[in-house]
Amino acid sequence: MMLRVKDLTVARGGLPVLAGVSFSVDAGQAVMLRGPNGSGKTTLLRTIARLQDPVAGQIECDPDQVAYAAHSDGLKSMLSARENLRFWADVYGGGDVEAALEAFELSRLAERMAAHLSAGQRRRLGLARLLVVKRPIWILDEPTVSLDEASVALFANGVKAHLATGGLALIATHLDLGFAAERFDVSAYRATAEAVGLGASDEAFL
Amino acid sequence: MMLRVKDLTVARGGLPVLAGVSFSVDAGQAVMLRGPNGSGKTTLLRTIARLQDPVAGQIECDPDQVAYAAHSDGLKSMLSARENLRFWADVYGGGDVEAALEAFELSRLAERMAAHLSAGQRRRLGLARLLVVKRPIWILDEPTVSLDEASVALFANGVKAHLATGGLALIATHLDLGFAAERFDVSAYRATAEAVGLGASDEAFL
Amino acid sequence: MPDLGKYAAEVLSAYGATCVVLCVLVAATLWQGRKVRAELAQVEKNQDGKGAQDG
Amino acid sequence: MSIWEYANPVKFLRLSERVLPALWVISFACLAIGLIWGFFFTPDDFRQGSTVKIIYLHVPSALMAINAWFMMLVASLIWLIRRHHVSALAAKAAAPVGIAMTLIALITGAVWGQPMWGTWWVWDPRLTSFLILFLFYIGYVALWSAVDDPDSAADLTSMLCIVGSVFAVLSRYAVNFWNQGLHQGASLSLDKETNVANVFYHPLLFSIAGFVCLFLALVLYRTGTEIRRRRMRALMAREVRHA
Amino acid sequence: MRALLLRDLILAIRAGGGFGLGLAFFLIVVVLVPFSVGPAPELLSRIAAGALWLGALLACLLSLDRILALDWEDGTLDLLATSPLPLEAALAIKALAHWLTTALPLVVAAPLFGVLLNLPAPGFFWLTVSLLVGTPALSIIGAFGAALTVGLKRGGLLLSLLVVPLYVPTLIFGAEVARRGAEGLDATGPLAMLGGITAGTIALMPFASAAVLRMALK
Amino acid sequence: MRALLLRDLILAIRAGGGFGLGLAFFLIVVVLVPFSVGPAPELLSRIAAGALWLGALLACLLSLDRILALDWEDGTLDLLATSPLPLEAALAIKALAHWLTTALPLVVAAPLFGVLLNLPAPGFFWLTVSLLVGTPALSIIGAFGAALTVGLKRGGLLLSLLVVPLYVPTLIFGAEVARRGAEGLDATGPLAMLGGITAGTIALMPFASAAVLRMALK
Ligand code: HEM
Ligand SMILES: Nc1ncnc2c1ncn2[C@@H]1O[C@H](COP(=O)(O)OP(=O)(O)OP(=O)(O)O)[C@@H](O)[C@H]1O
Ligand SMILES: Nc1ncnc2c1ncn2[C@@H]1O[C@H](COP(=O)(O)OP(=O)(O)OP(=O)(O)O)[C@@H](O)[C@H]1O
Ligand SMILES: [Mg+2]
Ligand SMILES: [Mg+2]
Repeated sequence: MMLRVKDLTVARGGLPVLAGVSFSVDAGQAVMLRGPNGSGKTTLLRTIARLQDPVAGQIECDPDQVAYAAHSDGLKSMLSARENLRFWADVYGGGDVEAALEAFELSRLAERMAAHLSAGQRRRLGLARLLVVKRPIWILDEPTVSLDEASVALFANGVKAHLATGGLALIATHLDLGFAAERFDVSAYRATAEAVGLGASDEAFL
Repeated sequence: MMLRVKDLTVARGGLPVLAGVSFSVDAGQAVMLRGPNGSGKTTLLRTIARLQDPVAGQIECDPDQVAYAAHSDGLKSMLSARENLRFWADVYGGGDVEAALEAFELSRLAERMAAHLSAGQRRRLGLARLLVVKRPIWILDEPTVSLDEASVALFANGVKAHLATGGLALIATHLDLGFAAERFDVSAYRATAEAVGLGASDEAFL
Repeated sequence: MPDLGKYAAEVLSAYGATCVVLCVLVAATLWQGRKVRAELAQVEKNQDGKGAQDG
Repeated sequence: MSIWEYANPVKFLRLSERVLPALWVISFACLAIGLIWGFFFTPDDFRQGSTVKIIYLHVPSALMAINAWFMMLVASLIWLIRRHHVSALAAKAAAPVGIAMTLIALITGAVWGQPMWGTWWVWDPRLTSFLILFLFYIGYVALWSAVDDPDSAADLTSMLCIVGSVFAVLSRYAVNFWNQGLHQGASLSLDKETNVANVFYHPLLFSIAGFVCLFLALVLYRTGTEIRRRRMRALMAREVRHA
Repeated sequence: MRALLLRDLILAIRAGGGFGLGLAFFLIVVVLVPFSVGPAPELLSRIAAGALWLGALLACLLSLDRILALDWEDGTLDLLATSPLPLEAALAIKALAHWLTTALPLVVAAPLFGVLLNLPAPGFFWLTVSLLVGTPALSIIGAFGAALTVGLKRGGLLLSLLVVPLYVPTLIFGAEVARRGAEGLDATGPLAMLGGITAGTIALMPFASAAVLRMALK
Repeated sequence: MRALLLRDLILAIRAGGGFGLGLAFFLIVVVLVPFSVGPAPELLSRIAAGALWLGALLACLLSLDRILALDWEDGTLDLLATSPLPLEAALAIKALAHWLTTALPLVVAAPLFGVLLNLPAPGFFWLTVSLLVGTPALSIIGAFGAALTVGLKRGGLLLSLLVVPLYVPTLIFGAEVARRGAEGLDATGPLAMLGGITAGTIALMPFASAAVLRMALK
């Protein structure tokens, strides 16, 4: 179980954003993706989760092992917290909904509709989804946005437990998540003018 | 120019969340609203901005002096950054769009459609709106979500400049914003079961 | 039973349909009322229990 | 003591608890008398034959369908002006009853139309405006169920009811204008009524009284249900928040 | 005020949702009519005026949620409500923008599509006039409906349901004008009524809509 | 798979957008037809079958964006695409849910509404049969259109525009069946064609839709 990225070039809106990115994450390891706003973290994560194609380079990881969590949580406002989790548990086959609610201190809110949760409560519910899908590779885009300190600690515990069971995590964030992890700064890989020649779809016109 | 709140009770979904909140913010002062997720910061700010009615208590501040910025930035994806700002400048009468773009380092991105900005760039554009509306009272709900450190510093400078010209700011946040400000913790005012008798619309049924 | 003549079908179906609609309405009303009453009693009991524990 | 006392849910529940049993009894009694008398003991009309018996269902339900809307209008105004919760909930409770009444009027009218006019349905002004009323009812109920905050649901539906009433009246005139001369006097209903007054009149009165009481009973009972539902919501919200 | 109007117009054009699509939907309905009722020319020419009015009304109806839904989703509406612009004015302008981008093109196109349905010759003038006088009422009433359903998830169809009964008087008089016109009868009576409805709604509805919107934003 | 179907059904019922509203829109169109073409019963009975098919088609059309739009907006679609459920199956199920919540009620209600438009007696049976056979094709084709326009802001009208040409064959044969049936002619020929179209789309469209959706999510 590992995630390896080699010489990856990713594009957004037809133009490469990052070029020549290589790194790997082993089982039990977490890597923080760092970089200023607009540097291409989201684009990189979407590419690794196979939501878009890379321009060049390889991604070695089984797409069936990946759980991706973006900024929007995929919650249905009209379903209760528990129903939301149950749905994802069913789609991914199994997963303990009650334990996930417990882990993010949502048991008390389990019957409330997602529309009636505060920003941070919604976010916690989105993270609880990761626990029910039971995938070893977590790819997370700014997971702790609008969480208070206690909730960030809950999240950190969740990640640590995940790593302890042999999972791995790749997390884009600007914040300190309260646990030790390797950092990987994407700003070093900003695609330069030359890199544009690498095959993004605009290339033919340049 | 000041904002004074006396004995305020605010409700969400028909039930009081905070009761008996009193504080005041003077010209040139910034106050940070603190409190765990779901404690009622958003509700309080919306009430002060007159987007919802208070259950009890007074809010002393001229609604025509208030600029409110919520989590959603009110940006139109299909308009460029500059067009978005120009619209708000026109609605509020005047305001220097170029200066605002400059202040949040968006000049380079001015022609780009808001849909094609990264999460942090969008957020910066949302904050730049505050500079063009030229209102002395800023009411901000988690303004620095998804901003990197450099952008947080830009924001801090913006707030300081605003305070220096006699403005005031009330900011709900979980993060450290990099400038000294008084803190106000709402968790002390959590509405208790007794406070429910104060006139929220559920009261009649309890 | 009165002799309804050639319009028997019409008259009877009008009465029948009305009866059905009214019965459904009354039944649904009573059923919902019962259900809500029971649920409310349950909720109230829970809260009383909690209140006692809290002291 | 003012009538607004009963805007208090608890007082209202207590009152309705006392009144309801009598109301149920009266309404079923009146309905039974009116309908049995009408159905078994009135002669056939010389032109309409036995179909005239439909009048005991059709006219009361049509009356109640309109009156239910009127009641909702008044309750909406009270809610908007005085913000008494019970009146908003009463409007909510009345709507489904109004729908049922409209439905009965439409069905019995259609069944009656087949032998009388040779067709189930014509776009006669009265029938048409009834269909529009039906649409208003559906929209009103749909709006109630689409908004989940009870207070704003009450606000929005009240405004819909008021604006809708204005447009309902407008449509009534529009429809009259529209079908003028195109439709040959289908409403033999009116002169029939005056012609055969007495034999049919008395059972009809009972039937109307029965429908009125049934309507009141249903609305009172349903309002009670809505109040309890609202109370349950309030309790649960409090429990979650203060647990 | 000008800023809001301009922005709404730009958005309608740029988002590809404005001019073109309402018109396209109108065309769709007009084209589908012969497929569904059959191609007999004499039948088509009898229902032409009505079908065109119905098509225009549906095209308006379906673009109503653009009036407010987008602005609500991205938070613009909250910000507008706290801005110096009175909500009544904002709603009137938004209805105007809707009329300019959706209804006006329909009015212009209706005579063209009339050809497709064998509209009788005198009908063209009256159809255009009736649409010109009637469609502003559709936009204004639509803004009311949009305010009622703002913030409801997938309010789209609910919006139609709520608005259609309100559209009935306008449709009746509008179609009546067009139909009488097409048959060569006098159509000034219903036209006056139509004008009255439009004037009344323009004068009163923005206030109702603003009141409703304030409630909905609570 | 069952989880997805169930969830979609629950959402359709709970969000108030399901059963009721498609039906209500159908009723609306049916009611508006006489207002626009006039109340003459003999004219109405000639266009009844066509108007009913058109109404059902429009009601389907307008609820199409519910198939995917909501799931896209809140990110569910991204997550579904990275889930173990094949996208083809997910789309087929979503089309099925759409048919169950929108089209099936229309089929049931169509004969009732036929009464309002003076549909001739033999038409009732054929109308129901033609709708029963034809509407699954509408849902499946609609899912394709929804996949094409997913993620486009206010894709609603664009969606209609793209889907309508694809609906034309279904409408032609469906309305033909109902019309012939109403006139007492033999309708088995077009019915067979209609069945063929439906079977073909069910077999092939989910693959096209899934391919399109994968591209759209890029
Ligand atoms: C679907 C078809 C019909 C509908 C929707 C309908 C609707 C109505 C309505 C709304 C009223 C009450 C008017 C008022 O009180 O102001 C009414 C009254 C009445 N209808 Fe009908 N009607 C239908 C068919 C018929 C038919 C076929 C007949 C008999 C031939 C009929 C006979 C009457 C009579 C006798 C009254 C009482 C008249 C009065 O007291 O003013 N209706 N109908
Ligand atoms: N459609 C587009 N066309 C052109 N450029 C685009 C388009 N979409 C995004 N970009 C640009 O691509 C870059 C990378 O965006 P991305 O969302 O990956 O950044 P990010 O690292 O996630 O930033 P943040 O921390 O702000 O979320 C940004 O500079 C953005 O402006
Ligand atoms: N419609 C509703 N019905 C009942 N409770 C609600 C409703 N909407 C919100 N709440 C509750 O009200 C409380 C206050 O929410 P609010 O959004 O003000 O919190 P917050 O302090 O802004 O939290 P966060 O830091 O997570 O944004 C929360 O506990 C939330 O669950
Ligand atoms: Mg990002
Ligand atoms: Mg908040």
